[in-house]
Amino acid sequence: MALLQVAALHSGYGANEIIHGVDFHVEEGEIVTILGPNGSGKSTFIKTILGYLKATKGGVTYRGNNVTGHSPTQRISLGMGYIPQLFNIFRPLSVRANLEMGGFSLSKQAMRARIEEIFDLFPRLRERATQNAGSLSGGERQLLAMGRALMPLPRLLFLDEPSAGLSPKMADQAMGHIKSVGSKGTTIVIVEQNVRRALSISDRGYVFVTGQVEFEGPAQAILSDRRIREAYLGG
Amino acid sequence: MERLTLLRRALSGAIIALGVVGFASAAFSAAKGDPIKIGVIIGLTGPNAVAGNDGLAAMQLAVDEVNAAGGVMGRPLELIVEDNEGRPKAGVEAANKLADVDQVPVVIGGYSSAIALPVGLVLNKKKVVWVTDATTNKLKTVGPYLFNTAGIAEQAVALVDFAKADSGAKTLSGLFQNNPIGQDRAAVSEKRAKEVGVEWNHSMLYQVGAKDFRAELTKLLAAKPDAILTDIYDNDAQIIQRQLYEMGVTEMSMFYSYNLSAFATLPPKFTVGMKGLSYATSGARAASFNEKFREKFGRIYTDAWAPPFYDAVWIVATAMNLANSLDSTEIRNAMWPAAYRYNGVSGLGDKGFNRWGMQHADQNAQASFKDGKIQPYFVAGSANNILIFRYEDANGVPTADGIPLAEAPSEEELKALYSGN
Amino acid sequence: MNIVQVLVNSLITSAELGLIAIGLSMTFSILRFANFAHVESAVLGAYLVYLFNVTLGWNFALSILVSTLILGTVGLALHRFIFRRFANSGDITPMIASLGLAITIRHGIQAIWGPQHVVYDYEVLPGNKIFGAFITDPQIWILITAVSAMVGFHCLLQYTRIGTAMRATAANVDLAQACSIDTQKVILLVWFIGTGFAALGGILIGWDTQVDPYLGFNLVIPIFCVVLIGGVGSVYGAIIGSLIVGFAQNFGLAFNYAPLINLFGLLDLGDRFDLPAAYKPAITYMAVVLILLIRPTGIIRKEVS
Amino acid sequence: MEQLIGFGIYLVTVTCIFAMLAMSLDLQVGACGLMNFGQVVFMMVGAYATAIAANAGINPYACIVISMAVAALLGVVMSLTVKNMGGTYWGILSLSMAELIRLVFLNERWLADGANGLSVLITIPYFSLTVVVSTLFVILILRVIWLSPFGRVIRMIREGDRLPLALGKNVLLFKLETMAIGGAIGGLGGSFYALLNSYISPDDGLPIETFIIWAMVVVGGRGNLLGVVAGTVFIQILFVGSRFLTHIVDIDAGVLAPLRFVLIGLLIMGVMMFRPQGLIPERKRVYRI
Repeated sequence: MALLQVAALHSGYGANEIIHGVDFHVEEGEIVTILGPNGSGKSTFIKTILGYLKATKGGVTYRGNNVTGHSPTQRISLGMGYIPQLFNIFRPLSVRANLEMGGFSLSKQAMRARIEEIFDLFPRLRERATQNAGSLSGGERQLLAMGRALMPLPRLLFLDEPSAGLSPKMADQAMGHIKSVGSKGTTIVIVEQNVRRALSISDRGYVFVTGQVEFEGPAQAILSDRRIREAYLGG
Repeated sequence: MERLTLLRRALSGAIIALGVVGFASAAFSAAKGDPIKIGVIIGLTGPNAVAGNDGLAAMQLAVDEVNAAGGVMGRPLELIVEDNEGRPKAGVEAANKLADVDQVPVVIGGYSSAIALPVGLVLNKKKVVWVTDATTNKLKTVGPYLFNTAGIAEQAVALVDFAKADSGAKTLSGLFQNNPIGQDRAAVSEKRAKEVGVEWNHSMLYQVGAKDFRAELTKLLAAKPDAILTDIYDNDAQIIQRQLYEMGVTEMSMFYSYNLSAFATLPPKFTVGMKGLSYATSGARAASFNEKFREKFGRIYTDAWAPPFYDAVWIVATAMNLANSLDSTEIRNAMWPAAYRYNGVSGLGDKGFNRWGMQHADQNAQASFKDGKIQPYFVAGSANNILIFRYEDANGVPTADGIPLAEAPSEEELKALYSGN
Repeated sequence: MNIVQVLVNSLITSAELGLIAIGLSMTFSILRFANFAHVESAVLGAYLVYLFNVTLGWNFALSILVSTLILGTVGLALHRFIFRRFANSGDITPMIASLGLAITIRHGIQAIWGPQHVVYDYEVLPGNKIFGAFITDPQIWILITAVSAMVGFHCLLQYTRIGTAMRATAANVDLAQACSIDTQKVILLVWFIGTGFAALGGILIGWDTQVDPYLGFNLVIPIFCVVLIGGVGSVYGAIIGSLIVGFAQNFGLAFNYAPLINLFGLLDLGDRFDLPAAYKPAITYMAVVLILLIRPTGIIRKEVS
Repeated sequence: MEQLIGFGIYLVTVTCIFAMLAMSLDLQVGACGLMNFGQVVFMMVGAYATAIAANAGINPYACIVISMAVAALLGVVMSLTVKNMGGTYWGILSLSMAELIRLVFLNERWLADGANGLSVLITIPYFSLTVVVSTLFVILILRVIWLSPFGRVIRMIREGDRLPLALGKNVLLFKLETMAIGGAIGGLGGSFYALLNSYISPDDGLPIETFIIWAMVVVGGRGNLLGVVAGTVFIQILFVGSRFLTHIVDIDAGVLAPLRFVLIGLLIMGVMMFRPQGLIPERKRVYRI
């Protein structure tokens, strides 16, 4: 059984429907990338899966539970994790407080232990533990966002454009971090515009166009398909 | 002038006698039939809510009495009450409604000049009689349908004289609310002080409705004037007095108030020795008004302008009876004789209008607080505690503005008065 | 001029403004709209104390406690029945709704208790004399409460998990939800504390002065000025804002500007240039204009996403 | 009957004047996102300009033009303080500026007789008709502005400075122009207000008036001229219509007066709760850039 199963999903903002019937699934342990041009509904789609937007039709099944009507908080507590695109850290809070918020549902002891583990994973964060998150560099913010999201040990992590606003070198580093997180057993869904970089660490990919899935297949297949690249992904 | 006063005394006596007969026969003559409606525009909500509700209560009291005494033309009098919300726009809206929809011949109300003026302008355009108790000198310019049952600002110089005579003050300061009446009071008091050779320290104008007057009071006391004139109303009076007391001023005899009744509900210790002017000066008749007010509403009024509102209703009712008509111009013409004959509860009872429809004289009684109650007060060596302002020339002869008219001025005369408009 | 008295007056003014402003600043940052009914809650709380303390004859401290808790609960009800539905309607719609609510509360109070002021069952005494200045017991209580509130809010926000969650929710609601913070619970808590605290502020101001239906109406603009001078969402900003306004109002009137206007002896234009008391309200507005022109997001610059 | 028509004409006139003020605010808020909490200052300054000019013997029509010019200039000055200030921050800043101006009118008796205000003893022929026609003209102008490229840019600014800046638009200039146009319309309304009441005082410029104009805009529907006019009519009916409660309910006037406001407050709140976008909401369009 798939970890996440989405069937014929419709959603949007008010009367303005953006997602028109998307079928989608993620298997345990996979890294899946959602690709597509600007305005194709990628972000709307994952916001619906996470419960920030209401599905108007269709359903979302996660670990066998129908979570279609759940609030974001409920879904997070079931083991979903989410790193939004730009505003993905609490800027006025210290680095440590950010991590504490990430592990809000954990007990005090578990939290302390988990923070140490995150610090071990990203040592840069330990150096900056008491600093305000707003004062971090772009790359450090990405690390913190990741660390924050990993605090409750999510089984399925959604990343909305993790390389947005990063220099190529830092974007590569970020992808490296994602891959290493994935290799430790977390299932990951990435929404990306940067095709090559994201697909290089992914198992499978979906191509969204105007709110529908235009193509679905193994990452390598998408990467090597010139037709798809030229039509939708700008080479 | 002597003859005039005598004549008026005699007339007043006759009216009082008539009044007594009227009350005696009230049981038989209570008004019947369709009520005659007159309008009221007053601040029942907003910054003037306390004064407005006091004024309205006084009017309701008068309406009850008018109706008990036979009503207007044998019919009961009824008030259509409109709230001016403390906003000029709302007052004008109410004036238009009363004039056009309810088509009342007379509207009573006012308080704040910023509302009384535009309302008066609307009502004059529509030839509806407007009886107000606002105080700005500008009321004179509005038009022939405007009457005022309280003294206007230029008449309110008595307090300076009182303070000077009583305390021998060399320097005076003022604490006034920052609105039309307060600004007028400040200007008039300062002018009068200079006329009588007293140094005017400064006028402190405070924001109505504020809760923190310590900065103003600290500065006021720091200047160390010999006496302080105040024009404070309603809820502000309570806080100001309390904050003075808390700042160690436990004896208030340096304060002279234009509106002594504002402090009447305070704990006695806040008003120890405080002096000022009382507008309900007409002896037993005023005392009886105060008593009736307390009986009917279970509280005492704190606004000095409640008695003139009571008088306004009586004058209007008398005028309507005299005119024996609901035509507003005929009622207007009867306003002068009605006020000339009527003996009021405010301003010594003498409510005669001058040619402008303003009070020909302004009479206040000197009073002071004793055990939290307002008592008549006499300046040392004086047997008289009534202060009268009358428009006079240098020889003490009343000028045209200082003469109460027993009959309405002619149309030509009125036209000439307002020709500037 | 008695400078100590001016100083004491400044502190009291600041504390009175600050008491209500602290709650407003916190709720503003999380609810994200200008709640004009906040200050009316303060007045309602003050009237409830009058009801308990004077009409029903309860103990004063008990009245304050019960009234504060009731108003906190009223805050929850306001959220549940009115403001919750504005979650996705931006900041202007709930602001106008709160304006309607403020009008309703203010005049509801007048309909029940009348326009005349009421006072608590408390004996007013001349203030205690300290260094030549007078300060009364209620004023000391106001200062104590304001300082405790400041410390309490600081500890709540900095050292407790729920406080950090409040700051997190204020900074980024979506992300807070992604952290499995129950933001609905946080918002309820903010309503409870914010409204309850407004009530406490209103009660103390009522105790120090008096209670009338327009208490809030006359305070609402100064308090919004204080909050925005300080910076929305910052408790410290609210404190600094109220100190600025309190000191400016009192010292602004007390000061003789003659030396300044005479350019410190270069000119001789007169020996007294005081700010007329009529311009006292202008001091707050001048402070708003000057400070916001220099720092467009208030003195404490919050890094909000 | 004649008098009832007179009352109708008065209501139409005063509603038109406030519709102008509301549309002026809507241009700033609904279109450009400028949270002007000092809107009433345009009316007050416009009315005072007319009063002062009229007392100096200037032709009534010239007075109206002067009012518009002065208020437009004030709009420009106010816009200079916007910079990149957040909505409510500038809201309080604009309120403060409006109150400072009102305090000057209130306290400087040499300028405009302080709290006593100024009488305006001039009239123009067919006054009410002039007001109605002017209102229609304002609606037309604002409609044209709304559909013009200028209108599109200021609506873009409403959603944030970033996009228009990225497109190379001088955001501050657009805000300045919006405030100047808004000010001129507000000044026109103010001039008519002074002529209607024959009087203007600082009490006409209290902040409460701004909040009532805000209620008109938001209750009616931001960003929709028809909605704003509907909101003005609605609020006006609330305030005037509720006066007729006196004829229906027989309770003491001192209690009825605050209850009338309880009703007004509840209705404003109710409209917001059940029609959060206003009575006639803005129709959102999608523009391709």
